[in-house]
Amino acid sequence: MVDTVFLIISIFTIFSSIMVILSKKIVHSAVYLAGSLIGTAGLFILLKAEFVAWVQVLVYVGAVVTLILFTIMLTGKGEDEHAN
Amino acid sequence: MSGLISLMIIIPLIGAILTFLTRTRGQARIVAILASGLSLVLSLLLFMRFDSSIPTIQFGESYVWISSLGINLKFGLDGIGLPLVLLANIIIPLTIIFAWGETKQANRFYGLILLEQVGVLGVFTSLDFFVFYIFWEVVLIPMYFLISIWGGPRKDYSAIKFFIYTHVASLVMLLAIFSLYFNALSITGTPNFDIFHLLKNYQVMDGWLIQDIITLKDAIFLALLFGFIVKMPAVPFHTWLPDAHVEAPTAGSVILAALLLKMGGYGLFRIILPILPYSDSHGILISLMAIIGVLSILYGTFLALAQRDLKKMVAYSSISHMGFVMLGAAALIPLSVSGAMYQQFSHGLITGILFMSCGVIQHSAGTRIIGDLGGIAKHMPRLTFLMLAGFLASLGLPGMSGFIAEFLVLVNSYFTLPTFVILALFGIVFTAGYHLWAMQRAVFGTYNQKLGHIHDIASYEMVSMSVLVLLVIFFGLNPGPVLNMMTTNAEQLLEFVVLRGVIT
Amino acid sequence: MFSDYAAAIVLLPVLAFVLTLFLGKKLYSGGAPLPIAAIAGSFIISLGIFFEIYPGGVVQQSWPWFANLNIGILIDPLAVVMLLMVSFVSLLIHIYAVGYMAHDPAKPRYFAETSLFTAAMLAVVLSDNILQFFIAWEIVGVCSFLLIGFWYHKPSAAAAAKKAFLVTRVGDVLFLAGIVLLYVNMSELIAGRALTPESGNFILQFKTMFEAIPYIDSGQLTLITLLFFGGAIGKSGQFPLHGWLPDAMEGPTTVSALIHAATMVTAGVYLVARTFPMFVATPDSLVHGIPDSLLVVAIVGGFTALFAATMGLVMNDIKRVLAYSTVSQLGYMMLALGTAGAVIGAKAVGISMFHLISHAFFKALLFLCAGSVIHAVGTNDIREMGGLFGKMKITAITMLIAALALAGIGIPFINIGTAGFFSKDMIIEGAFEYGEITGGWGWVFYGFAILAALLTSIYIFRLWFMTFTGKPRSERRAHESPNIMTLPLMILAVFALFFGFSQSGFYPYLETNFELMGVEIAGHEGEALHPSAIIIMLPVIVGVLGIVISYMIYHRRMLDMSKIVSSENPLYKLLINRYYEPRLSADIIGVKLTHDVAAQSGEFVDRKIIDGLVIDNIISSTLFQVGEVIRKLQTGVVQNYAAITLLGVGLLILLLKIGGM
Amino acid sequence: MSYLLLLPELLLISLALVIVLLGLMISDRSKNLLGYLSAGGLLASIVFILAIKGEGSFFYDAFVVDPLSQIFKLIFAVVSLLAVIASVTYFKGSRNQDEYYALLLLATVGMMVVASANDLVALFVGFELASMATYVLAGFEKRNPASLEAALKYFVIGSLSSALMLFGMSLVYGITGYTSIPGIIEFFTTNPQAATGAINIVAMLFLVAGFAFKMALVPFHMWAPDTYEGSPTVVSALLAAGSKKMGFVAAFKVLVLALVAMRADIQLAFAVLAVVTMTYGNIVAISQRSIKRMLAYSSIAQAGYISLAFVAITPEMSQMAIGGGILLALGHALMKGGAFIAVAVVGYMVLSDNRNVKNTDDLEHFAGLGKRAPITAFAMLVFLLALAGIPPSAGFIGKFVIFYSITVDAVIQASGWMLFIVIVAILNSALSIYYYARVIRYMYVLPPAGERIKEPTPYVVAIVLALIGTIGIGVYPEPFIQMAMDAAKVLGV
Amino acid sequence: MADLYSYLLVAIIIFTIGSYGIITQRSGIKILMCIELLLNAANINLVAFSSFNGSATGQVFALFSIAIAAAEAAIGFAILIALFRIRDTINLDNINILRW
Repeated sequence: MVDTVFLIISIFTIFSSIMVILSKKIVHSAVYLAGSLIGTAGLFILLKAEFVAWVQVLVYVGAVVTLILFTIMLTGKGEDEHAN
Repeated sequence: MSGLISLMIIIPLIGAILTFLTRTRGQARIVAILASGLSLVLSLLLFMRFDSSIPTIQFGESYVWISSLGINLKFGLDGIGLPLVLLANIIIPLTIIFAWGETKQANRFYGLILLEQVGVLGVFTSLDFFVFYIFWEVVLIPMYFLISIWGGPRKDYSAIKFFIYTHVASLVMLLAIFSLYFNALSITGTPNFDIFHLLKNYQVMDGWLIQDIITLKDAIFLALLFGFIVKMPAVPFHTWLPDAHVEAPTAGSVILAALLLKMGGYGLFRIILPILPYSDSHGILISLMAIIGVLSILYGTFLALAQRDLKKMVAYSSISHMGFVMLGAAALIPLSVSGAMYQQFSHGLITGILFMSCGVIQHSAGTRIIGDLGGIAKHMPRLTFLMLAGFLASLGLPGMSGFIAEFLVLVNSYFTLPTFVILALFGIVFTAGYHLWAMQRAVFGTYNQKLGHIHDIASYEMVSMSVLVLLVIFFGLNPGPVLNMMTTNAEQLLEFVVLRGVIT
Repeated sequence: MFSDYAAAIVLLPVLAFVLTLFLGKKLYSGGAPLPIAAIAGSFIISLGIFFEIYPGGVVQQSWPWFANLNIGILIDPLAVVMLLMVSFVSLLIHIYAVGYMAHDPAKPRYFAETSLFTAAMLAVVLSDNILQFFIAWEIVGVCSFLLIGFWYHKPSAAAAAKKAFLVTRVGDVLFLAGIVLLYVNMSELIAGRALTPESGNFILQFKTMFEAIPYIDSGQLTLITLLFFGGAIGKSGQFPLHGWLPDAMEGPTTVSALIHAATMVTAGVYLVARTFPMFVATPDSLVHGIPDSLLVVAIVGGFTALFAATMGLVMNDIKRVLAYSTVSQLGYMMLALGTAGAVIGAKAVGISMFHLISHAFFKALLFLCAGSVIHAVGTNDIREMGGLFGKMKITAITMLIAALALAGIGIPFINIGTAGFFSKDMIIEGAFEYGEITGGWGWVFYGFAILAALLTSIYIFRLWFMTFTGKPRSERRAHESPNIMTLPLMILAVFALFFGFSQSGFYPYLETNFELMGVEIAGHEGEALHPSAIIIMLPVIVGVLGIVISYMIYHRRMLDMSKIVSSENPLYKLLINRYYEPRLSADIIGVKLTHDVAAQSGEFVDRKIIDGLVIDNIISSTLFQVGEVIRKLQTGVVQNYAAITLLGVGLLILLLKIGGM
Repeated sequence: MSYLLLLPELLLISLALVIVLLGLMISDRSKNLLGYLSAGGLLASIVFILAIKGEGSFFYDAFVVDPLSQIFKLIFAVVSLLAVIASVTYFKGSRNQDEYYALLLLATVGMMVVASANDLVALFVGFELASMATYVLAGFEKRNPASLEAALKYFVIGSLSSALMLFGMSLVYGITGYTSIPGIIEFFTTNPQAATGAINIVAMLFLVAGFAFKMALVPFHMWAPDTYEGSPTVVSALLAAGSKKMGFVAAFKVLVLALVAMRADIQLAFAVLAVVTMTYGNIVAISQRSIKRMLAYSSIAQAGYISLAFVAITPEMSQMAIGGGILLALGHALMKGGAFIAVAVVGYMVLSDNRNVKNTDDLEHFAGLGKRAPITAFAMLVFLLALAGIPPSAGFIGKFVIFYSITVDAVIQASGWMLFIVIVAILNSALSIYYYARVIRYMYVLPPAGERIKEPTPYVVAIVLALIGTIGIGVYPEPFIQMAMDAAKVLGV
Repeated sequence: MADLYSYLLVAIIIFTIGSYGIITQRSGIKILMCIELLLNAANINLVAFSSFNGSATGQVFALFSIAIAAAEAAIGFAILIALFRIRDTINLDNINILRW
């Protein structure tokens, strides 16, 4: 059971991480990063480190990803550039 | 009595600082000449009170400096150091007088010359290896400036080449100092950088630096030797010298040739000879030294023959003359060693005249290329006289100090190094050759009208050159006082050589 | 009394040198009176000493100098006659120079230098040790250098001065090597207690040297003496180091007279005479009964006597002729030491010295006369002279006397003749006896001597006839020289004529020389030879024959010389080009071999290989280029930086894997 | 266990906060006062560091005060002091001075924390505190693209290194179960076989990467030239002279102490790093025309010399070498700090000549500096010579001790490759003269490009302080050698 | 399956991905994201070790690390924005006025 869950979460995390790099649109990257971080939080829960997991979600997903989105917005040309 | 030596070093240092602070040329040179002259007076005082019959250190003084490493400010004089101290104190004031007319940044110029004096005096008097090394390095900086500020067209290249070459050599020497120090430390358990202490403990060192290739003793010996022969300089580490000389201002050249090169020779006597008999392969090392010496004599001579630039020729002649120092030291006969020491002293005086002559010619005629000169004797009779005296002294004319030295070296080296002496004798013929050839083409012959009207030597230049000529003759006729103290020390140095059976 | 002031013999001229040098300009005639007075003083002291010690006395004074060396004075018969000759001739030449140099602006320099020269020469003569001898010998050489180059603005003079110094320097270095070798042998003997010199004697003193002769290894002794002789060859212009002497004629004529005829060039002979006991003591490995070194001396001397005479025949420069004559006569002196020395031992020194001194008189006279002529006509070329007899009677007559002396004219058996007659006769006789004793090839020296005597006579009278007789060959006006110049001529002429009569006192006096120092020289005593009359006559006969030949050719013009004197004639070409010696020594050895080959290749190694290849190319350029390349790694793009950082970690891991984990 | 020992850090932290608060209250004009305030604070903390004797550990042993930490704190405080004094002129009139000084003080505190850290967590926190503050400082000239670019590069490579370091720390933690340094040592000494695992190497190297980033060892140096060049000059001084040493103190603490068992291999790694670093730094420095960039490469080369301290093996020499390393670090802080400030003076001079000059640190502006700004030029001369290792100077003493210990170590072990390293170091030392001398030539040989200027007093004060330190350590090194040796002794090799 | 090594493997994979991203990406924002991934990987390690070693230190460390990473991200993005203002790009390939 734990193994299966671990497998699913890790595959999700790794996939998200890969997609952070591979996504054409930078906003998608940000979303995938959030996914990866959430996946990591899942792993933390599996490791019985619930508090760390919560902090991870709050700080990373709540603050950092927001920050990223904010930056993307401010540097609006970022996406177009990537399309080049 | 104690304290005189440090006073003698400090006075030029203070003088240098004051000189840097002066505003006008007049003040600068007055301060400079006073400071260096005072130092000269002190060294004369030392000279008179010196007892040349005993080989031990006299006027010793010692102050604690870095106690955790066993470093003391230890000074003293014996027959090896005192003549060179005297030489330094003679050359520096004369150089200042010679450069009395310097107009470019005069205060810095004189200040740097005084700093040079500080460094050189420090090297010749310090008995602590660390202090010795510091002075050894300190000497480089004023000379770098003298070359690079007041030098000729390629001064940058030359100055940096001089600096790096000699610095590498000093650093290699530093490695050897480290090993000596550590060796002494591990034997006695107390840290001490005293030169004699370190050299004494060299005797009981052993082990390999690289297994079955080179022993520790030999490696240390070679590293020290390298440090000194680059400074002397000996072939094949000599190429910095002609470049430095060609570009250096006259005062710089004089100091470089008369004093800085002597540091290398001083190292041979102070440091190399005491440990030579204890090195593991002293036979080979002695031959090596002799080969380097003779090679320098011959190679320097031949290159001097090839030169078109008068000053460069003189520079190569220095290499050749310093070869005698090496040869004399390698022969390990008391009188050959003292002859080598005397060669140092004498060459210091003679080369001063030579470089000053080059400087005057450059100054008046605007060129030093032998082919572009010609017949300048017509307009510069006084210079010609002094220059001729210098050239004759340089080619070893008897009656002048150079002959005494070379004679002693040749005669006494023959006991142990006959082949090398015969080779060196060949050099003497060619030495006369290039000197006279240069004189003939540059000074004599028909006057080269392209030079326009040229002035004879200035009075202050003549004063310093004349003094040097007189000294060269004086020490050529009366070598006794200086030579005796050298011999006393040379005999003591070589007691060990005989004891160890290095030579019979 | 005079001997207490022996040092003043040298010091007076030194003082005169210093004073003249610095004050000369302000004094009469460039300060000439100073050296004249000083040298007169030296002469008087020498004379005083001569009378004090004659016969059989020696003055010896010695002071420690440095190490185990000393400076000192040794005035023995050998030295005292030299002293007298040097100071006397020098004095006369100085007086003559007042007139001769009257119009030269650099008079003070001239007199200072000649005065220093005289001092040094006197110092050579009275040295009591070989080192001091060498020192003074070198200073003499320097003065010669300075005086040859007196008119330094003439390139030829400057070149000649250099050549003179360098060529003699070659000899000097050999001499020095000899001293080195001697010193080494001596100190080993002393260290090995084989030799215990009297207390107060120093290692290089002649006395100690002679004491050591029996102990020195014979091979070493030969080597030492030959090296000494090398010095003598250089100084005395013997073959093959003779080339500088004719060139040295670039100096003022007085200089030629003083240095290159009468005094300095004889120093080489004096050196051999001084160390004669050593030469005699060398082993006779080559020819039985003949010491090796003396054999060499004889060969060199004999050959030079003839060799130089051949060149004297064709020279057109009046002074050059005299120069070759000097070389030739010096060869005679050497020949005397070499041949007679082997036969009659110490007496040979007397024979040689006698010729040396008489030569000094007549050769100085010849030069001074030549100077007088040159002074008058303003050229050196005898082809442009002629018919001067009427205009310059004193010069012509004194020169004739000198020429007769050089040719050795006299009347045998009744012993009347010029100085050269007596002195040269003895040498030729010595060579004859040598031939008698050795037989076979030993006669060659006699042949050399006779042949050279013939040539001598020819060339000197060629000179005289071309100069003074016939029609003037140029438009130059000539007049007799002032009294101050003719006076020394006349004094010297007197000596050239009558000095020979002093031989009866001279030989015995000098014979005692080495006995006074306690040195025994074995000679072939007892075998009194009685050469036949023809042998005794022969030198005079060839002398007269030479005069006749010259008279025929150059005065009567009985022979058309134009065929012979042409560049078509290979022999003439060889002679006029001086056997191509100048080209060989200057161009090939001086420039090509040393400067072009040796020096330039050294320069190449230095600049191109050590500096160029190693320092500039390999070290500097490589470093700078590497620097330029690797700084490009710093692309400025941060991703690359990150890549390198990560790569670095990877490399480190690899390194540690290799490093032994 | 006196909390007095924490006074230096506490003082600076509170001062930073006070400055932020004050900055909100006082007018832009009087913000210059904040500089003096910070200088006073730093001076006070230096006094505390020197005056308060004693050792202690705090916060569950995560934070220790011992001679090692004290000497490095001294270095950091001194460098910050120099930077602050110089900043008084450099940022004169800037509206953001309050933030600047606060950040600078915080960066100093961060470095001090690293110096005192006895636990990986504390170490990491200190590192990040200092790093983050300096990221901002590097980009403090917001209008200057170079400054921002410098900050960005510093940030990216810095974060990467932090991540590497953190990863390494996590592995160490995983292997040993400890984050406290004594705990880690104990683990390795009791389980020597554990120390030789492959994972260990990876862990160590990741740690090394993190430290080496700060030390600017090749190949972790890439950011340094760009950042030093682009940052405000005073910040470059802080980075080169101060924060670089943070890497060293961390490395001394962790690598020397914790990895006793695997030192032989780390030693090789460091030997290679040291040699490559010094050679690279020196060779590339030769071709630079920007003085700041040249100083950056010189700084890299110096880091190479200092890291020779890790090469010695025999305990005695190792301790001596580390002492020498500390000594050289101290000397380097002074000389490099001084040199950068001298560059700042030149920048000031150039801008007062002509507002529009872009590259104020170009070599050509140094022409005739000896005439234009004699004090600065002389000081720069001394700094450069000291950097080249010419006696008597701080640079010489440090090199002397390091070279001594490595040479002797090579001799003791008869180790050919160590000797080779020493010789390479020596040749490097000589090579470095080449580019230092070039600057000296510009200053003293070439003709001046303009009038003599009046050197602003704060700059002069900062430079003279550095000068006194540089020469003082050279002339009277005894107490400093003592301090350094005491500090090295703490590591108890 | 879900043992220590699996967690470490995941961490290493994420770390590798992050490293790869830093090297290859051009956008400053993406590079910053990759840095977050790296830190995240380290955190996984810490927590995993903490859990399997049975000591809480790792978790504490992870908490510190998370906080610091967030702060660092804030600074990073601030620098990016400032840079964008004057350079008008966040393509780091173009940010290379400082080089050589």
